[in-house]
Amino acid sequence: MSIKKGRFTIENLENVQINIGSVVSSGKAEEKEIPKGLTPAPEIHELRDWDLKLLDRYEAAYSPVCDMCCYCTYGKCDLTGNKEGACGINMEAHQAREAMLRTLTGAAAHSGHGRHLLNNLIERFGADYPIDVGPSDIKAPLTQTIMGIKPETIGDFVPVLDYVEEQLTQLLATTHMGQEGSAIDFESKALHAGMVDHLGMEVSDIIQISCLDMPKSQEDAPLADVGMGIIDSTKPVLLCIGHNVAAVTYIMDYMEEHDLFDKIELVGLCCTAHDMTRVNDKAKIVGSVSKQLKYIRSGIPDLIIVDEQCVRADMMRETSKLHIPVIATNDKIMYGLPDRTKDDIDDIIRDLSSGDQPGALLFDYEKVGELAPKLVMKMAPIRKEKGITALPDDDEFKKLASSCTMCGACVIGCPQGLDIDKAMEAAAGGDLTLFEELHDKCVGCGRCEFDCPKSIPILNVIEKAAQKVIREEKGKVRTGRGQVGDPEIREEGVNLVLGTTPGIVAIVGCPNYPDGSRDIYDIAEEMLKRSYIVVTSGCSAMDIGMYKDDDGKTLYERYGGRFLKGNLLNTGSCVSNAHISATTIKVAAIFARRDINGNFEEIADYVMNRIGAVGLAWGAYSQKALSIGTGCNRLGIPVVLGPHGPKYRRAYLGKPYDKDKWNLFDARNGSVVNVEPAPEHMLISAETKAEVLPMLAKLCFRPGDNNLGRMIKLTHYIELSEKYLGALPDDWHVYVRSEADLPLAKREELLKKLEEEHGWKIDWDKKKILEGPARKVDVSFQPTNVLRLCKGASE
Amino acid sequence: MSIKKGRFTIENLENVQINIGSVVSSGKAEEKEIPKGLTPAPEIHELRDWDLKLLDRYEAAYSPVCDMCCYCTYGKCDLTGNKEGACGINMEAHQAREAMLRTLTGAAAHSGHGRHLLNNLIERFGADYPIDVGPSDIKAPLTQTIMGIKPETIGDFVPVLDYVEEQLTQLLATTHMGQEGSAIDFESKALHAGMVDHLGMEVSDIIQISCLDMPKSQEDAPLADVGMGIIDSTKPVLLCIGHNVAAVTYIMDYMEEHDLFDKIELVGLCCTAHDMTRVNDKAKIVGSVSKQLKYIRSGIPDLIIVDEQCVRADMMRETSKLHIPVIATNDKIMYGLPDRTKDDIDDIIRDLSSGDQPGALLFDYEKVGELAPKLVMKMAPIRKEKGITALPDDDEFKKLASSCTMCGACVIGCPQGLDIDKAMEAAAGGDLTLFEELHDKCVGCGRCEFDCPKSIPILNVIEKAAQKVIREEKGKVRTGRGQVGDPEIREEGVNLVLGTTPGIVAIVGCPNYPDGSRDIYDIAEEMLKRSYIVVTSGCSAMDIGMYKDDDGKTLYERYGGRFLKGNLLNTGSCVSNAHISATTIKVAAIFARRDINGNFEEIADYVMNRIGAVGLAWGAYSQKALSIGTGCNRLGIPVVLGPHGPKYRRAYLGKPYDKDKWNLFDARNGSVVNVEPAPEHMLISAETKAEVLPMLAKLCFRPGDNNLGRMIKLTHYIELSEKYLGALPDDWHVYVRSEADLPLAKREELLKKLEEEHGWKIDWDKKKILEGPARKVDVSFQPTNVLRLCKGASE
Amino acid sequence: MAAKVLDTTKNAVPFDRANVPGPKIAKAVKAEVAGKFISKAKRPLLIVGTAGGDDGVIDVVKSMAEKGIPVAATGNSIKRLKEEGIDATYVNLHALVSYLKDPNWKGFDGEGGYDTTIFLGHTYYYASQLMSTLKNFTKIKIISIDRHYHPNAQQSFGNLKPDDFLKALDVVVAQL
Amino acid sequence: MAAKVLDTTKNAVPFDRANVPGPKIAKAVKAEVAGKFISKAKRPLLIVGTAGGDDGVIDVVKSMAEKGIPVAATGNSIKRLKEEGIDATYVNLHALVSYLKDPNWKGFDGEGGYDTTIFLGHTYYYASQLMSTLKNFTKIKIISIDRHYHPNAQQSFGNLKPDDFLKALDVVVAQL
Ligand code: SF4
Ligand code: SF4
Ligand code: SF4
Ligand code: SF4
Ligand code: SF4
Ligand code: SF4
Ligand code: SF4
Ligand code: SF4
Repeated sequence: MSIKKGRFTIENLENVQINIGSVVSSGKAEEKEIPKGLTPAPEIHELRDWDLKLLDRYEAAYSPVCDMCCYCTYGKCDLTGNKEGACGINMEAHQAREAMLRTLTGAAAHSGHGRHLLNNLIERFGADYPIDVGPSDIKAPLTQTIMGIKPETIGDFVPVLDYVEEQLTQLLATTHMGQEGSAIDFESKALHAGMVDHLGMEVSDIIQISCLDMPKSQEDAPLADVGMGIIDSTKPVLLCIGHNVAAVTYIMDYMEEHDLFDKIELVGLCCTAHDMTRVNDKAKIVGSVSKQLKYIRSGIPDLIIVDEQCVRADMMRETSKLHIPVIATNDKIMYGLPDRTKDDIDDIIRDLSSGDQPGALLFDYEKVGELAPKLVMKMAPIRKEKGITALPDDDEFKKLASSCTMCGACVIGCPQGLDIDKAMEAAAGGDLTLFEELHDKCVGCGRCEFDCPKSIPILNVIEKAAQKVIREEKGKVRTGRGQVGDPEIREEGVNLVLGTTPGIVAIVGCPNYPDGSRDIYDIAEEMLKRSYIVVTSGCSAMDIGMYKDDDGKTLYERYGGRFLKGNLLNTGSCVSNAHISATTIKVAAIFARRDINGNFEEIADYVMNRIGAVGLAWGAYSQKALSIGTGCNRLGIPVVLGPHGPKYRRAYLGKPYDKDKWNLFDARNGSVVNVEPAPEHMLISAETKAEVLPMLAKLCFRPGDNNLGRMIKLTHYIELSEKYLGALPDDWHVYVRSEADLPLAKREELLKKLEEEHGWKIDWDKKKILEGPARKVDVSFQPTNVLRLCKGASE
Repeated sequence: MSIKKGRFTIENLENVQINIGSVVSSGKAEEKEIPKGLTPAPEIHELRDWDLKLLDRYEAAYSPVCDMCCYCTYGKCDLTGNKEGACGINMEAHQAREAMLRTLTGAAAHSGHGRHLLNNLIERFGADYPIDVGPSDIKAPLTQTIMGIKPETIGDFVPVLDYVEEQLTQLLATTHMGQEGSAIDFESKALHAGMVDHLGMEVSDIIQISCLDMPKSQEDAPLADVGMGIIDSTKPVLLCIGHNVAAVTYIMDYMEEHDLFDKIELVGLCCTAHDMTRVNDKAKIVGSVSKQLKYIRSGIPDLIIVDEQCVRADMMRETSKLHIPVIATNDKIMYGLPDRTKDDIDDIIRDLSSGDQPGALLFDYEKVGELAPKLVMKMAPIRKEKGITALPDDDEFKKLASSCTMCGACVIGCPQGLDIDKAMEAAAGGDLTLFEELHDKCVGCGRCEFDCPKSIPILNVIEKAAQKVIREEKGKVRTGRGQVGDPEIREEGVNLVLGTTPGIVAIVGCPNYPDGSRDIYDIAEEMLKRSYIVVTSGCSAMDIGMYKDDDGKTLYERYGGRFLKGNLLNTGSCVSNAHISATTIKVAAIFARRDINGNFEEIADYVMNRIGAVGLAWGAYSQKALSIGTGCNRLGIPVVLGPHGPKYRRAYLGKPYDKDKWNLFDARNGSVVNVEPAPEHMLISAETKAEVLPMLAKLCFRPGDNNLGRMIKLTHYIELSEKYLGALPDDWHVYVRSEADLPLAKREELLKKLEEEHGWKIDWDKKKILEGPARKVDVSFQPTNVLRLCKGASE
Repeated sequence: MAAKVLDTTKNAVPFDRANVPGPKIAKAVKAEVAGKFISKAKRPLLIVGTAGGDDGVIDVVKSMAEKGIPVAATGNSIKRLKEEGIDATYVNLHALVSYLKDPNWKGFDGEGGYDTTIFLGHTYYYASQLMSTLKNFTKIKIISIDRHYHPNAQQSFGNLKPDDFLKALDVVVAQL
Repeated sequence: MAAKVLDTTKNAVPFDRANVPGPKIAKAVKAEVAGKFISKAKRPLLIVGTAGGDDGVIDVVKSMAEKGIPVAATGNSIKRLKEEGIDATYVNLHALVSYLKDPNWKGFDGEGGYDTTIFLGHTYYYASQLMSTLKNFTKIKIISIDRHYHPNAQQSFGNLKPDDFLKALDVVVAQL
């Protein structure tokens, strides 16, 4: 951002000219308030020192999905074995660049969404519309921490997005041939992109919470129905897909005004669905993005409204076959459709209902609001009469299954490698169980179909075979509650830091699960039972709500929605992930009284060393998931990915065996303390649910843990390892600093092991450890990675 | 951009509060001036209608460099044969997306550069510093046409870059998995990115011309030395590489103040070199980017300053071996170096000259200005004493050449497929001619070396072998003149439109030539001799100056630098390409009196149908080249690429045989006129120089040509075809509308051919064509693709 | 030394090392096979690049033209071809490929499109990219009888030594 | 029908069709060759994924462990391995690969790094990516004796039917 000195001439005030010494060019927030802190609105290099600290301990590890680079026409270049391309970049730096570009893409998706929404909301509500996120004084923690300003109105976010866009442009520039050559600096840039992403997300969600009256830090936000089985398809079904609720709110307003919620089944898919239920709890949720193609193929939707992000690119090819008109409402997705913005609603309805046009662009949301309900009511009888669906009937099904030659081409085509061939064989023999199982593991991508030499519409076969299961897909989601409020932090902060709450596990992101959606439910349940705070959002939040206990209750019904141990919080759509990272900032501000304004490094340092929070993106596949994860990492929050994760090309892995990497300062005096590897990694993946559970527990360790906290965390780490991996973990002793860290129930047994297996000295009378631990517990230890934060020290 | 209503509280004026009805959020230009025109600051979809017209005629043709997509971890996906990936995107849309992403990257590089420069210049000169580009009223043609505003101070460009960054972010968002699904809409987005790129380039160059006192529309700008042979290596050699002259200007100021130009050889490489000579003609130019690695390997530079873009990523690996310190001055390229911004200059000099540190980051340009001259003077004796070079001596050379086993691995590794093995064999036998030839074809990428099983430093061998040739590499470049001034347009416009000037050929972009740099000189010379206006910039402008005629004169010395037929204009560095497209806008504004403000579509339509301008990016390989080309295309200017061009993945090709594609309106009455295919293509490639020359001539045809113009253009098309392809072109007759279109000298001969070969009816008495042409000449025909511009018509 | 049997399937690696497009790559074929393949085409088109005018190669172009295969002269090969009296049409390769993709294009003779394209004498990377267009967006068969292995063709020779290349071309012509 | 000879080199296409990394891909080898290759390693490491605990496969793991090859149990294979009394160390595969890349890592026994990694029982795409790390950034040999073709290994079987897979493993073990 640049400072612009200027003269203003103000309309209707002709002879007045006011000279202002210093006006920040891209907004006015700074006229009210000077940005505060050490690094307000930091440029790329301003937080680089922090990044280098992080990257020194958590080394970037690269796993190329391709050994070549094809960025420019100097190449493409073979970089196998860390060779250099024509521009001189080597494999390592290119992979770092590649991961950064994808991080940037995710950040652009969120902040592009935010900008679009902000433009729309300023137009509707005015720039002066106040921010209201609930009972919080720290309304925009990320904005305060990164920008050093405290926004009060939605208009105050304009310069924030200006900053985001400037940074994204600078970063995108560095992906050009012949720019950055260093892997580590591409990582620093990726971390910058990730941070900026969280800022963009925060803006996006805060403005919609404020203007669209979404739940504001509401622990008991209402429950919404979720699942392919909950939709009343006897009514006209209006399906909204995407992430940007702007246009859909006009539909909901129109439906309210015209009393249409009884007459039309309004359903959403993906994050738009979350936000629809946050605006109006009469809306229903079909499910996560992996249901998208499946649900379209069912033929049930009579009209589809799309906005942006995670919307299938083959929409028109699919819907036109099924005579489902599509209204595109955002210029990010236009599908080559005619722009009907200026046309008469009746004309559009005529052309779409007749099938003359498969869809239309409509940028006038008032029109969308009126047209959608009218059109869906017109379409439903037409479509229902024809009984349009892509699914085969019973006879066809049999025929299709029988026509399979078991060639296996589809299996190789399937990103999950699912045994479609075997399921076909079983189905041909009348056994549907394999397909019923496969249905949940199938991420609905449709790739298999392109490789079948018999042209079997495989996904249709799967869905047909799983009809019984699908009818039972009825769950509940607590609608997105938004931020964690300051009062909640005040209450829970102490538990988190003492460790009576063992940690925060954020289960977020996409549904590209390795082994079906049940895993995510199981993980959530296991951690909830152990009193972890489980926070969720996006597609994961939906899938967690899809399973029930024996009493028919979902996790949302069994666990409270407060920021409190053993509670399950759904923050909302993808952009609400900002509230999760923001929560850690709030703990630093409220519980530890840190000055957060423009003070990113100090806050990240605090979070990394004190707050036992870990993210899990088990089914991550989008660039946004990468970006969110990378942003968490810059803030010191570790993230775990599912087994598709290494395809992101880069992880941040610690080396527990390398003692030198685990030196911290004690802020009381600047002395160096060698600590246990906590958190052990910043970005890592795991193969299975059973592997990931103990890992989550382990990643909640922090150097700042006190005895009680460490004991509780260690208990869960050990128990989860024993339960899922069949044994004590090899490294449990590393986290023991004194006998007081040991789980009470097992103390004696563990002391014995420490003596026998690790050669520690034990005073058996006092049940005390005499020798062994790498360091002692020191209740007032103030761990930090940043020398300048130490008393008496200057870096 | 969003409109923000707001309240201002102004410092030191405590009780005054001024309410402003409508303030555009991102700047103040609009307070002075309301944006004008139909589409000021257009969003992505606002010029889509124009794009669809363009794309209907010039169909996007895709040539994947890879059959897979690896954007997200849902994949990677096999799209071979236009299959769909997991997100539903097919090959076609993905290739369009891929080309768009690379266009965006180029645009980000330019506008990121522009923003960096603008921040710097505002800091130094103040936002109120007036724009001064020379004797023009239309100072910022692209800004006026796209934004609908007329900037007067450099600060007025702040909202322009805000707009650019917002658009780039929106566009980048669309590359996320699950956004746009339509190839044609990705093309429209790419065209948008290209347009926005030209805007960013215009800002970048205008502000530097204004503030740094670069030549302002100066036809007789001084000549600068260019070539590896012109450098006086007895002096300390200070080499600046990149595109952003900001930091280097401080060095030049310091050198002027301290009278150091005699003591230090200040040389530049790539666009920074252009801009150095524009600021101070004592600076010298080493050459284009393909000389970069070669020149470093020579060991001659004693210190290297890098900024951004087209800087080798392997810089540190190369320079540290040769004890050449590197100062990085821009956060786009940081090479993992320590940030020494806050350190004492003497300390930095100590650490770098001792080799303790291979380089440093320095963001304080005052410091750079002082440090660079001091350091280079310290380095030179140290380095000269040691005689550091990577080139082998004669003995080593012989040994290296002889150790080659002729395995051919390097040839497969070379992007140009050069016959390195044969040259090695010849050199081992004492014959250097093959290497001398190879030296010019070699683009200096270094890839070959990574594949040599004998670890021969191949590039060093090439350079050593070519020392004799290199010493003779001494040329001249007319320093970048900046814009074409309004007076020049007024004078030349009529020739251009009448056709007495047959066309404008812009030879621009990078040096990835298929067959050496001489081709570009030959092309320029051929067209200059034929009275085309040849405009050039960037690396091409350097290479054109590398060759001399028998009198030892370069083209810059032989041809004037005015915007006049048969003149050769170097506009400057890459960002000065904006002036080339802007020139066509000026013709529309000044010659045709079109209102350009916020009126992009009408202007592009005018340019496409009236102005015979064509771009040639013969050695294009950067994403910037793609972006520049795409921006030209949106403005209706066709572009030709060299044979590496299809690796950009997308071209815009016309179908001359499909008559329906060549309908235009006559603006006088809206009637439809079927015209000759002119211009035939928008973006195409060619294999060789001999192929491209007639193609350039052909692409200067325009439907609006009058007889004289058409005759002259046809003459050159025919002559160039005969000269280079050995025959009349097959389609020459297509461009004949009446006998008056025929070249005078050949009129009879051609009439005969029309009669005999094409069956046209000729009145031999009057030498008139009676029947045959698809359409008649109509002097007042007003060709347009836009119905709304026709009298009496409403679209 | 015994005379080696010509095997054009050897050394079938992309001539530009990184030119690995994906799962579908050309089969390396023997010269006889290539020749037979061409002889079976209903509507073949020989696409000759600039190096198609090189000594040795041009004779093969001539032979093929004489066997009735229409010749598209791309790059600047047309000059040499005309000089040799070969009937060929100049066309830009990039443009040609987009015409080939168009079901409405009627070919050079107005009789319709082509079912098989035969590539000879091209700048390697240029031809490779334009084969990629045909491969991904058309059903047209692509056979390279050029000197270097072309993964984007359906059938191609491996990378050949200059001598073997000319020999291979002779074998191809012999099959027509 | 005559008993077919087991040929593990057939069907050597990436099990995920788009998993084509570039010019350097695994050689498909016979089971005997794989076995011999392993037996020659100085510091081999058997890396077992979750499916390494599957019936049939686990016996092979056991045999290899008994022949003195150290076993890294990744995913949640450690549970089954422990149950079978196999001496193995749990480690996360992603982390393991980064340790392997570190010249200062001393291995599980403190004796230094490994020169050969043997992959068995992994989620296909997961292992493929992590082999990619080893392939591109280390000199460590990578051999996959998993059921599916792994291009990022140096040596791999083709895609095998379950039966053939177990047979192949037996052949491998027999060579040790
Ligand atoms: S960016 Fe570098 S490595 Fe990538 S294709 Fe271009 S020259 Fe090759
Ligand atoms: S649709 Fe399902 S079964 Fe088919 S490829 Fe995708 S994940 Fe596999
Ligand atoms: S590709 Fe088709 S035929 Fe082959 S196994 Fe799959 S469903 Fe059956
Ligand atoms: S990086 Fe991706 S698109 Fe590029 S060559 Fe590799 S797989 Fe293909
Ligand atoms: S963006 Fe689509 S095609 Fe590309 S890897 Fe992701 S899912 Fe596959
Ligand atoms: S440095 Fe020259 S010879 Fe070597 S690969 Fe590059 S272009 Fe070819
Ligand atoms: S790779 Fe090395 S040994 Fe082989 S031909 Fe080239 S220079 Fe000679
Ligand atoms: S012309 Fe091309 S290579 Fe040269 S400086 Fe510009 S972008 Fe770089």
